[in-house]
Amino acid sequence: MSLSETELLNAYRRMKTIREFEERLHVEIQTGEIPGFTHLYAGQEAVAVGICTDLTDEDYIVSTHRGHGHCIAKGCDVPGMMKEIYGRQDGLCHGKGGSMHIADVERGMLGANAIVGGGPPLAVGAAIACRNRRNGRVSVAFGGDGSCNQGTVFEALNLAVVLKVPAIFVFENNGYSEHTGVDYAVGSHDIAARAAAFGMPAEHCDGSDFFSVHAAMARALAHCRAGGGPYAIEAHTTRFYGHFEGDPQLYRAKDEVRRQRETMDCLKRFRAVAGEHGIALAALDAIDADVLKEIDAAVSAAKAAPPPAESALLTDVYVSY
Amino acid sequence: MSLSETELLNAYRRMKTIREFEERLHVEIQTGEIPGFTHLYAGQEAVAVGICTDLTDEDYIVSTHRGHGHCIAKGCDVPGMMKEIYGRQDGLCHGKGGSMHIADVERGMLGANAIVGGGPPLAVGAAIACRNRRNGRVSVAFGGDGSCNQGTVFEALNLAVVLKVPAIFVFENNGYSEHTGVDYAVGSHDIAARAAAFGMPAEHCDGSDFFSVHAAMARALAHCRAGGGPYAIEAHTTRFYGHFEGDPQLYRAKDEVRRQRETMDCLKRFRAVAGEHGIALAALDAIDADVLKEIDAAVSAAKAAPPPAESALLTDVYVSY
Amino acid sequence: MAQKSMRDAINDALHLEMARDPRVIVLGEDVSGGAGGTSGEREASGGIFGITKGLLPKFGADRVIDTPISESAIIGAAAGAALAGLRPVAELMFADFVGVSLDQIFNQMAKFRYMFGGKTTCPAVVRLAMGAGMNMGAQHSQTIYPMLASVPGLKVVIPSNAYDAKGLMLTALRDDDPVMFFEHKALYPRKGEVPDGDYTIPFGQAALVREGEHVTVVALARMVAFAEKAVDAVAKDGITCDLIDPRTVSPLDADTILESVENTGRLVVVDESPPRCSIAADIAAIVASRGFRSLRAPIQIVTAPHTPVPFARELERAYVPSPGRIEQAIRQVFKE
Amino acid sequence: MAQKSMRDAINDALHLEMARDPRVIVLGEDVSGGAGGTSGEREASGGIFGITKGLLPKFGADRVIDTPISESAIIGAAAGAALAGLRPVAELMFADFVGVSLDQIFNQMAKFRYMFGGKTTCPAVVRLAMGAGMNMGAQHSQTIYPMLASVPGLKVVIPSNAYDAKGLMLTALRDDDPVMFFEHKALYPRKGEVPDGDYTIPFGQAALVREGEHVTVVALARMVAFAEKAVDAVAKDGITCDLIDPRTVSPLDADTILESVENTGRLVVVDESPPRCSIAADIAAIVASRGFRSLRAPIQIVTAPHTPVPFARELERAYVPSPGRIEQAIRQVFKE
Ligand SMILES: Cc1ncc(C[n+]2csc(CCOP(=O)(O)OP(=O)(O)O)c2C)c(N)n1
Ligand SMILES: Cc1ncc(C[n+]2csc(CCOP(=O)(O)OP(=O)(O)O)c2C)c(N)n1
Ligand SMILES: [Mg+2]
Ligand SMILES: [Mg+2]
Repeated sequence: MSLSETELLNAYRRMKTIREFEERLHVEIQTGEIPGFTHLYAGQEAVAVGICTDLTDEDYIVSTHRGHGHCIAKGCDVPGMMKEIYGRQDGLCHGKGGSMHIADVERGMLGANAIVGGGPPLAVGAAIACRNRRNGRVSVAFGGDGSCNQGTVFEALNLAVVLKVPAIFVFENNGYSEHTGVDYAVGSHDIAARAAAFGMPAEHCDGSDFFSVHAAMARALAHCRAGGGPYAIEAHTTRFYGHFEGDPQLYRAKDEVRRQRETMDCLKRFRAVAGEHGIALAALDAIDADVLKEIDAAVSAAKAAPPPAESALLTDVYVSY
Repeated sequence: MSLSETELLNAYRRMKTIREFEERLHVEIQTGEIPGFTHLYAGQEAVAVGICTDLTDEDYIVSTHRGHGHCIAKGCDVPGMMKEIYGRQDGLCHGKGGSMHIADVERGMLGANAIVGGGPPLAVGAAIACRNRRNGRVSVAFGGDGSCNQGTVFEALNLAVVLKVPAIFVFENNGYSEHTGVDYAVGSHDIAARAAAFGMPAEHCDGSDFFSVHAAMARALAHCRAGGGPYAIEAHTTRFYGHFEGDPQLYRAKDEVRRQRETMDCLKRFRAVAGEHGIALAALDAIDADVLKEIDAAVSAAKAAPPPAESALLTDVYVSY
Repeated sequence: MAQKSMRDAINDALHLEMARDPRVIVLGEDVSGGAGGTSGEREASGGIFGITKGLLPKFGADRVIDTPISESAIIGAAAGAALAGLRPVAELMFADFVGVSLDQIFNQMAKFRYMFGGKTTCPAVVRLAMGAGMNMGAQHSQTIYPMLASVPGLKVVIPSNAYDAKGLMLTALRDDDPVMFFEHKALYPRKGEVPDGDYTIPFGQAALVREGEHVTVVALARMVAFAEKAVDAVAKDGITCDLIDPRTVSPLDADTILESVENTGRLVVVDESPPRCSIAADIAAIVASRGFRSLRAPIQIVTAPHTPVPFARELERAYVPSPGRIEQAIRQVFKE
Repeated sequence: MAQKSMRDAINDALHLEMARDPRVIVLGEDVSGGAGGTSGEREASGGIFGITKGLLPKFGADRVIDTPISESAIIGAAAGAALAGLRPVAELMFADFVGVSLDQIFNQMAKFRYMFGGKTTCPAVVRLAMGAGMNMGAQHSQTIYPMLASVPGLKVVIPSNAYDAKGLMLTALRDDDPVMFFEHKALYPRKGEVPDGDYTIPFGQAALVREGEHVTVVALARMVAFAEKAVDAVAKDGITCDLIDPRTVSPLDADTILESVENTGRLVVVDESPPRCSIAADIAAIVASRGFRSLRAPIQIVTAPHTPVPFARELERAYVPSPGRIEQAIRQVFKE
């Protein structure tokens, strides 16, 4: 399924939006104004956007502790996200969720998740809903290379095969689970092959290349929509920052990130092939400028926004009680 | 590793003991004297005994809800087991455990387990102890075809590979998980292959054939003792009775068990090849007679044994409190 | 009215609501049974306790879903399906299996609405068969509900009889919050009058099972019938009791308990759980803080001991609070 | 004596005991950190909170074991290793992860000894970092200990300061029962006097943090320092309090609490958990049943509300019981 110029520009815009969102958070976090701890998605943008480009609001995704990219790729309101991360009344979750719990059910975004492995079972449930509705929609579970060792994830893989539901498991292999390398923690050294052994098609893709991810996702979507059951994608990628902000990254070779910023930057790689896809670099430059302004505005708005009223502590625990 | 005549006779004796233990329980349960519910191992004896024949008291096993066979194969005291199942003071667990919690740590038998999937993580822990002692001992986790869909089991498989510990995962595929067929519940239809994808050698064996199981276990032991890390064995077998006593087995074809009792009875199959291994049938007949007497005696003793004193309710919750 | 077992009463409620609301689905291990079997019988059990019998033939495999042994995925799938607009009923088979699924219950379904700022609902029901009395041993006999009652965001329902079970289940199925529905295994065969039709019992409304003047007795699930025996026994000596069955412990109808204690001045709380951080302790604490001035005697707490559930008949019998122990507690509190 | 943070105090205890007893092993995610990394640094973190720092270089990879994210397997491996004669310390990183490992805690390690008729021990320690106050959101801020205190077979330790943490950890490491060791994240950096050498603090012995006449205040973990503030504030108005820190809640030193209430007649229980089935409720229930005659006023229970832990600074601050709320409760109970 090849994309139109508008679609490609939109995809680039989303990747750039994620990047700037995260780069800016990296700076703003130093000011101490942002509560809690934050996991930045910078470096992995092509995965979120490659996966979500062909999804609609009726398709579902479940996300992780490193969820900003997935949210933006799925169409969540960016200023609302920023306010949420600042813990503001008007944040997407009214300040009750924070970075690790952003959700937007109307956009089919069923929540970031601070429990590693918490999401994939949820995605299978949403996939049951899709299957039963027979509307061709799918449910995507994002997860990291570390998450894929959690029992809940294996259960979800098997259950999705047994129920033959349209669930797509996306494993973002960024090389690390906190401070531990993937080749230590994943005994088989091959996440996709392990998923395949559960009885579903699984493939590797280049997570720094939007086109590689998008092509894999197109195959996954076709498989799911044909009623073939679940599909798995392992996207090889990297994170440009530490596990969370403040991580000194002693486990990482000194110049690793610098090198990766050169060779594995999905924005640079998109630009490198933009011409082949009929995209003028000037159009991308314009997007870059736009996005910078948007993020600036989002940060300013978040800083100026009021915190939740103390009374909000007690509301929305239940619908009724 | 070929076995001596004595070893073979011992193996047969253990299989026969398990069979008679279970056949007799099947009868005694009808009397209502045995508390709780009981899962019989009859039909699967070659697995327990094939696996445990070369193990010592310093090797560990963890078992399941269907644990009588594993206990007997590992050398637990048979009259003590029978008393435990009757809930008697002198039972192996003083009547506090029952059928699903028989344990004998001195025999390296770390417990039956009423939680499906509860055992394999424990086995990895015992395997860490073996690895650290560098004494060539191993830790075996028994589990059913149904258990292998539990997240805890997958976690244990991966962790054993990562830590390269001498853990042997034995999956007894008896075709059913309660009332559900294995080909429904295991999406990949191949438990061994799924284990292999975790990064360990895995093989299938004929769970009705003592020699097939024993040979697979010999390869597993050699692998573990050479420091190769974990190993998995899927043993194809059947259970001659329902999931638990009282199960009407509506999910099973009418004559399935009758046919399997003809073709998949490990005792018959052992007898059929006994000659090739230099074993006289008369020797087996003598064992049969012996075992019957032993089980008779165990049942009589259990029936006559006193229940625990009520004060035992409060003891052994803690070592000290 | 028809006499029905609690088993059939719950089954009734599931049938009624699945017919009424196409969003209701049921999932769990062997909820129909027979998938992948060799007999061709597609409903081979209808649940290990028969609670979901007849649902598969009536509502089909899209809505009555047999699963592998994967409790985290079962509960998680229910939670995810609920977020996606369905109304799932997940069966945990034994409440003890909360151990292999707790995260999806307490970190996921319980917290979505709050974490997401009130922007979603998670209308899932989890059914948990609980309780001692059948010699099922330490890992198949627990009550567990204190753990879940402690979790903000969950509702916790604990019926004591067939009539309530049906009405509470219909309420649960129509409730927009996640509901933990505890079914005491020993009560499944117990019969009571149960209308065939549709009726609901609101959450947070205790039932006054007996009315009296001298002592307030609060009991749950199987303990209600035991407490009835005790209350009837002491009545012969002129000691009369309010016997209150909270029916749901989250929300808890504290007002009914407090009002009763205002009249009686004396409280006995009966609970099959071990004592620590139990519902019994919880209710005692509420009364000791909000109803202290009414109290005229020490609160009597009758629970199982602080031990796992033992296997042997004699030990399990001693473990479960008995009518005799309840009676003794009533007499004691009355004397003081 | 040296001033040490609670973080260093616990680290001290682990160092001492691992040197003394070769059976002690440590396992968990990133307990050393750096396995499979590209820097060649084998100890890249020493635990996400630094509690296990320096253990890998000193005791080697056989005994300091980094694991994948597999909490059930981590806790299960600890339980199995304990059955097999080791003395493992498993790190759960965040107490909230009890959700993905509860079975191995409450159905396995807690019950082995009882189920097996007293024939085995399971000397495992599980370390759980808990508590709100760092804006970590609903799934990384819970206290959880009520759930585990309700489980017969577990011991539950909740230190409030560096000195106690070290002494209690050494006791835990030498105890033959499974011990749940809760470490409040907000207390990690807090310093106190901590001897370098070996000392132990017995389980089931509360500490009397302040002595007074008018009110008994019981508080745990981070709430102890908050309660100290409150107690000191009311002291200015002549209201003096016994401030009791139970230090372990299973076993619980009920006697010390009951004796104090005998003198004061007034009880305030402070707990960072939500109220339902909490330790606060548990202690209130014990006093309302066994110490009722001493009580002269309603028990005041100060807890977090029945809500998940919110994210925003303002909301989380309102969630956690404050010195001000504790002070108010003391004044209230004193008035009545
Ligand atoms: C159940 C659980 N265990 C552990 C953690 C702590 N933790 C948070 S993120 C993380 C690493 C996740 O690695 P990966 O899945 O590769 O995602 P990445 O951080 O690389 O995006 C860990 C261990 C958690 N949040 N939940
Ligand atoms: C965690 C958990 N889930 C479900 C059960 C109920 N249960 C007991 S045995 C069983 C089937 C197990 O099947 P399998 O592993 O194939 O063993 P088999 O019974 O065939 O020996 C089930 C579902 C349980 N005991 N524990
Ligand atoms: Mg990663
Ligand atoms: Mg089976």
